Amino acid sequence: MSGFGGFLLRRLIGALVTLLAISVIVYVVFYVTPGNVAQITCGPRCSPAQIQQVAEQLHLHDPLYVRYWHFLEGLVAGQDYSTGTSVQHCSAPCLGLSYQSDQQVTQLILTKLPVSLSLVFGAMVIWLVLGVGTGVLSAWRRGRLTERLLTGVTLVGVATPVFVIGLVLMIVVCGQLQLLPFPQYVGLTDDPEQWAWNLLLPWLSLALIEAAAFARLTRSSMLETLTEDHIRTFRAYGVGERAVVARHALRGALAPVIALNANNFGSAVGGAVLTETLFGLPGIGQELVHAVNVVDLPVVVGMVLVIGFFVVVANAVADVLYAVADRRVVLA
Amino acid sequence: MRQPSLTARRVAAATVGLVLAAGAAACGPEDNDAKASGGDSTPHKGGTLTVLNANPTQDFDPARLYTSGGGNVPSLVFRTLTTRNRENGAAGTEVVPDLATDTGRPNKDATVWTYTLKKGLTYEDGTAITSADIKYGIERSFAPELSGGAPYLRDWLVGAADYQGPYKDKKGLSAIGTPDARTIVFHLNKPEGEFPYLATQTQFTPVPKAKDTGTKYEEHPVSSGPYKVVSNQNDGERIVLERNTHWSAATDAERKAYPDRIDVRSGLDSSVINQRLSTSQGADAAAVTTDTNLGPAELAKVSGDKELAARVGTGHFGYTNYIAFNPTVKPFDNPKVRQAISYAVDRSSVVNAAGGSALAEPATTFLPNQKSFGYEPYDLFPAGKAGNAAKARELLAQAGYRNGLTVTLTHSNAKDFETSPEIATAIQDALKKAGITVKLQGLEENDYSDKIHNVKTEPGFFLAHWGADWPSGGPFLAPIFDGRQIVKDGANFNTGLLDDKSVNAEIDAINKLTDLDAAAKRWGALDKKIGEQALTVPLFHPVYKRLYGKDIKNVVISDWTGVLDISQVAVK
Amino acid sequence: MSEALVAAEVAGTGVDPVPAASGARQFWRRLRAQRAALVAGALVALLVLVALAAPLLTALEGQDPTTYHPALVDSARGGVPIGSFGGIGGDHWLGVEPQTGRDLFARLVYGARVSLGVALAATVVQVVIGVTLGVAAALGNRWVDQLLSRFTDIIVAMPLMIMALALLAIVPSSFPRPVLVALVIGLIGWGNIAKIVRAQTLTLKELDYVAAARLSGWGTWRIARRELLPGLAAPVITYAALLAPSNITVEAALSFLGVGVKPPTPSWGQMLTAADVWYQAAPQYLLLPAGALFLTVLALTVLGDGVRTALDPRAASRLRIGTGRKREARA
Amino acid sequence: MSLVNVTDLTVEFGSLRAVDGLSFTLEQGAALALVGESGSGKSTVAAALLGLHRGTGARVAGSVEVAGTDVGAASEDELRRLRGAKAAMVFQDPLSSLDPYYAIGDQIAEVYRVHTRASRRAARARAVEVLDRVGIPDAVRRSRSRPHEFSGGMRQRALIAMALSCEPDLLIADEPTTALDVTVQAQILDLLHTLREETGMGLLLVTHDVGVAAESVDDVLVMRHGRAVERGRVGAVLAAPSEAYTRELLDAVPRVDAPRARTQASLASSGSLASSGSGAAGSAEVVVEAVGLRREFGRGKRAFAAVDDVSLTIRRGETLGIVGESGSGKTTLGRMLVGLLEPTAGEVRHDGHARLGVNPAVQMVFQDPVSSLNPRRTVGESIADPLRARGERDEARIRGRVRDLLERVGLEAAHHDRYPHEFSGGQRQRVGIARALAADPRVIVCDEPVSALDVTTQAQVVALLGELQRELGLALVFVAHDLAVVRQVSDRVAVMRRGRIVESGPADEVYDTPRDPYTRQLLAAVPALDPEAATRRRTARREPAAT
Repeated sequence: MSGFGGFLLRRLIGALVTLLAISVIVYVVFYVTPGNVAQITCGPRCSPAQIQQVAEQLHLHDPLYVRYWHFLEGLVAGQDYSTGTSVQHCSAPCLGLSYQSDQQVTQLILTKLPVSLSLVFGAMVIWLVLGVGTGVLSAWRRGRLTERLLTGVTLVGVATPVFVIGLVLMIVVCGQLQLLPFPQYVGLTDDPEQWAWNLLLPWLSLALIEAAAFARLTRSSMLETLTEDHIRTFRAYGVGERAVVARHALRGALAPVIALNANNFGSAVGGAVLTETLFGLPGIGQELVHAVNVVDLPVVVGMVLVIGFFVVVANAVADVLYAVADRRVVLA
Repeated sequence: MRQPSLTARRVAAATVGLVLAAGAAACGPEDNDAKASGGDSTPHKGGTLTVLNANPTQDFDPARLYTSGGGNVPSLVFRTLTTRNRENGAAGTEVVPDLATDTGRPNKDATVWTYTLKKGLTYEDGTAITSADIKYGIERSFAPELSGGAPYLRDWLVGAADYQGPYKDKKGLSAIGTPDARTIVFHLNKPEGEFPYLATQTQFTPVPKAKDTGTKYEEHPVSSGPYKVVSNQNDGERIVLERNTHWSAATDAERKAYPDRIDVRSGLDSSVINQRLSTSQGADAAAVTTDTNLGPAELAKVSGDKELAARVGTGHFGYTNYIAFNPTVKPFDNPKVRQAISYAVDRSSVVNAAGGSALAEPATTFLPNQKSFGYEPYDLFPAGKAGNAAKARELLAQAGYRNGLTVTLTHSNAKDFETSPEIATAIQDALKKAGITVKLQGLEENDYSDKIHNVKTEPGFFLAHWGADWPSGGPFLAPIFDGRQIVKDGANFNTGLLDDKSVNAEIDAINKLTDLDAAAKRWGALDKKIGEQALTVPLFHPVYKRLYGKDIKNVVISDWTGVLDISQVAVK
Repeated sequence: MSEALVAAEVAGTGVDPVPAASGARQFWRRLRAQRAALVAGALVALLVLVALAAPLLTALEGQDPTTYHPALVDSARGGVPIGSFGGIGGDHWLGVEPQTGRDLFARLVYGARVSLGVALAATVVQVVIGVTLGVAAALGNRWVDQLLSRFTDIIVAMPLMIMALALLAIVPSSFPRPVLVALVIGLIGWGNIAKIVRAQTLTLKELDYVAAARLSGWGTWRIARRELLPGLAAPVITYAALLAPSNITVEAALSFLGVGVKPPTPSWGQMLTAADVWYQAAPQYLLLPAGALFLTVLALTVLGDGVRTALDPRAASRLRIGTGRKREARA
Repeated sequence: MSLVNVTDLTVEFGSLRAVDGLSFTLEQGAALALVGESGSGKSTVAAALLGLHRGTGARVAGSVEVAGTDVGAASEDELRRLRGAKAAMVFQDPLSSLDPYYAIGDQIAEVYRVHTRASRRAARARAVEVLDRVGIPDAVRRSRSRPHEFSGGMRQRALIAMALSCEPDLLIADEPTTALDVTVQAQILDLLHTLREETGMGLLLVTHDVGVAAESVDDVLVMRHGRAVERGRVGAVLAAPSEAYTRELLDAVPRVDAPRARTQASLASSGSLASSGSGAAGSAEVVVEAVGLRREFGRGKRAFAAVDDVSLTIRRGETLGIVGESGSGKTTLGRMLVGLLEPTAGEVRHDGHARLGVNPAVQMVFQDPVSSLNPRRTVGESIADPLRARGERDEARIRGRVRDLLERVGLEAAHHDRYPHEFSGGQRQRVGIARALAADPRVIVCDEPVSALDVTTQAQVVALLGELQRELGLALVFVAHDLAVVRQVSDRVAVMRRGRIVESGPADEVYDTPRDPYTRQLLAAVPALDPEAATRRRTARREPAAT
């Protein structure tokens, strides 16, 4: 148990270091990005004096390290800010206030995160079912027509840009056939049925492409597992082919799939930007791109950290799952 | 093989010149299909109107909104001293009273403006609206925390230049007097005959001091209009408005307020918006958009479909897309070079790049082609449809560039049609025929905006555009050509760096006029006069083509905003 | 035709008849045994050829990718090409672009140059950085390894499109854009290859022949170069073969975001972005770049699979029951 | 009716004919060993008995009948009924032969249920029963463990338990002890013997080790190139082989009970023979010395010492054998001696000077002939490495020297430009030796240099090492798990266990009069070539095993 605890601790420290490093990089990169933040925040027709005031308001004149230090302070101790008429407290971990909307970044994240998570979780279920199913089937039916067909379909999936699939799906399914509503986000807690109904299409577009990758991975992993010795053992003991595949080959073949999935989940939280934009889902990715465009540094840092957090956590989970799935990894 | 995170392609980033908050802006339908829609065209009260928009109305705070005529959605919540006339076409460019009893009473030289509030005006909570609230609303727009509005108040009000708003400066703005609860007096530092136009902007809405929550006010601003804010999620991404029961139609001649509820959904992809409107299913049948044009591709489809074509609202907003020269950069210091380029431009290519003749009208004048601006047609350097390459070569030869010329055209990479790469390449292609080799310099939106509005970094040859803060020549010409508005250490819009005494004097003279028709004529003449200097090459005026749902009735599109007015729309 | 092309390509790679190249020869033999990979390889070769010969091909057509033809589009209808199938004809083999009337064939073949060039160059950058850092991490001491591995983790954890947006915005626009795009894709996409290389190097490092080389008295650098790098070739080539098509999509995505190569230089991603709204009014405008992109990614992927199979003998013997022969040899 | 009846069996993989017209029978309850070197086709035969070649692309001709089932003609269902129920197979590598994800008991139960339709609970009970039967202590609890939680010997027992679960008529054991240490091997062979006595099932044992065959079966069938060479009672064949190949094979097998052949006596001769640190100082100088070597792996709680306080000396011209089972730390020790690993404590002295890192004068020959040569470089280049590293630039001289070395180790100069995969295992090992020699070493540490080779090749390589040692005055450190080989080559022997040297001394002394109980146990476990002796020793082993 202490081994596992130690592993978690090391992972945790590593994750923190990674996230801090990411925040530094983002700070530096956006510090040198062109774009007059005060001007953008103030509006196009602000006078130089107004811009000065806004810049002071946002501490834009402070040197980079001072601003970063404030960021860290806010993260640890929270920070107070003025709305003009009153003083509010942004409690730790405070990621600061958006330059553009004056909202607390943490709150902004909390409102956007459910959307992205809904999108990615749902899509994940679909891509796992579709991808693993297709992969297993094509590995099992190796060399037959089924396999060729499935291979072809997955290749098409791999080779099609998501922005084409998404748009065409929406136009055909919602526009011409009118089978589904044009997606708009409804909270899961508000109306679960509408939630699922509205997200179905985004899920599909995101999942189809991922599913293709998973199908390919599952197939090759499956083929590799089928050559392993213990598969031979069970064949030599009269266990039927179906049971061999379902019980013994699949279990082994899924280890890399699990790892990839955990990794994918993390990056998909930030990577579903296009799907979010295309379907007008107000998630993390869409907000992030907007923030980048208006050089809204606190929002960019906050969102990137959240995405980084998911990637790091997902990677750790992948490692744990991998170890749990395959005990040999830890001991051997 | 994961798709890399993609993004907001159609992120219309902060547009320079004028952010049309929630699609504000002016104009009027030429072909009035408005009345043609629906069998029973009589509008009735009730129902929910859905607004499908690409860009959220961020900062839904009257101090921070930058609108023309008070905006579309904001104008449902915020009543102002004056407002735009809710009529189709040119009639819609007039300014009419709103909270005030008239459009303002100037003193003799138009430096003092007095307004009287109507009787019986209340907020959504039933409390009375006072002139002090209007003063406070204006004052708070000076707070750096609440930046974003138009610059006129700061420029025009006496002693306002250094005012920092009521949070830091408790003394208030002395330029605004409130002798009694219904009277408000504005003292200007120079004559401004167009002050009534300015009073249409949301900064002129009353804000009760007791309810002011500073930067948080936008989450629930106090309504003076027919609707109140029920929810405002994620900084304007979804705004739900419901009827304000304390609003009285008796005090408001402009807003019809037919629907019971208005649901504004933003952050949608523009092609999705148009697809939804054309499908017009379910709630989308009672939907409109205030910020998304039909794209050229969609137009091609719509033009072949009678049912759809009947549901397109066409409007004009005072807007000009043009090429700007910086005459301090060689070779653009030479008027012959600027003229040569004016001759060489192929406006039909440019118009096509902007979406074709249905979405853009070729422009040879800087002022928009509307009467209220004082439009006077002229074409000083006639390029014909496809550009006059021969004339251009001739001028170049005179300027000493017998063997052609290589120049750099700066443009934005943003994916909107106005300054987009497509227009730049169209110009590049046209100038090639005249022996001018154009190198393109595409900049990211923010970078572009910074560079062209900074006198130190301003390129010599770039794409620009300008829109009207209100439908008049004043806000159209003054910021661009008034020599005293050259800003050395901030955002400068006089990109031609024109500082011509006679131009400055004429601008001052026109500003004194309170007869807006007379003023318009002189703006038109001034435009032509400035045009002779060839500091800009007008390219086109955009045309708004917007779909609306099947159930939409009472479509009114003024030349002020160019889009259908939500306050007039009915869904039953 | 396609087989001949592949054969030509193979011959050009310098297959040596002496046993010195028997590894390579075996590779080609295995590769040639796969018909799909051959066809894909031929297709890739064809695409490269088309990209290289773009000026020639367009000259043959008599068009260029930048000239506007306002007369060929219907301005009143948003600029749809006049004529059937988007204005296909003798002058314009694949029709013209809506709104501008530019020649689509010319834009497509010139677009191939950018799309392929950027993707391949980016792959090279990724491989160079990934291999360098991966090997360095594996061979360095604990601290070097920690540092580089952590750095790799950071790169992997960053939302890369966002960083790409920022990076592309920072660099002055005078920098040649296609080179920049390739560099940026390369600079942000090497994380996984570094991880793979590190893991592989750690394995290789433990092999006896590396120990033997150390015993011979060679230094680390020489061992890395002579003993380790060749051993990394197989996984690196395999991964690179998968990276290349994904880089093509990344380039398309960047163009989609408006930060790819700048107009009037055509690229498929850029065409696709402009075209997606035209799918109904001018379908060929969308189908051409989409089809080209699709075919290229497909061909590269299939070729990548083929290369992997050819490099990994296990792939060839998959599903064969172990007869114990291998084990006997070990026993 | 015979239990197994194979007639004219031919198995081909592509162009390779693995089994060529083989015929044999096995009676009920009898035990037959298929003995042969690698490539003889013996394992292919075993797989063919269960029809495992079906669907793999192998071409099988001839008839195979097992327990009344015609394997060639049987339907899939019939085959499944044969597999596991009537004829069960035990594989070489017990770790990879069990599913790592499931508990051992569940795996056995699964097989049992396939053939008996028993309830889940009954199947689990059966699993515990057979695990108990094969000597797994605390079988109920251990049945819930997964394979990696078992030791190698326990896993093989578990695999045998799986085979027993359906009470088959025939047990096919394919190299069942090859991956195991010698003491464990003895236990497994004893177990097989006992089970056969108790159940009366037939046994087909596939092995490369004549000794294992002698311990376990009644009849032996010697195979070579897919054909039968000789068949007969195991005692008869071993004592008086009638075929030349069998003789050759038997001659090549090193004997643990025979004293070292004096023909291989080293330069150091008698002087150092007696030297073991006991005081009888040898005449030759010490070339490598280890003082208090310790090496730990892992950190924190997982740390363990692979080598713990080992001191030894190696003198010019002598051969030091280091023998031990897997995990005894012998390879770690070898690597520290050449400087590939740094000791955690203690030091290695080359010629009396403490040294960190490698030293070309101390070379190594590796175990795995596959991984010890870079597959992407010609053997000539590999051999030339030490020359070039030394700064030799003259290509002609390098080539000449490499040619000499190739010829010296029994290869041809023409092999210079060939790649490792073109050589056999024995040849590759010769190349490895040539590369070591190229550095003009004074000491060569051989880490299991022959354990991956067939016995006949083994003998040749061992002979080559002996020759070279005599000729060049090399000191050799011979690290191996095979007691017999070590005895054959060594002047002195050190026995390692758990990182320590438990006993050391002149080879004959250690082998003939072992002082340490562990050494005695090791020696007792080595299979004898004489079946009668094997029986005697088995009886002897049972007593300590019972404790």
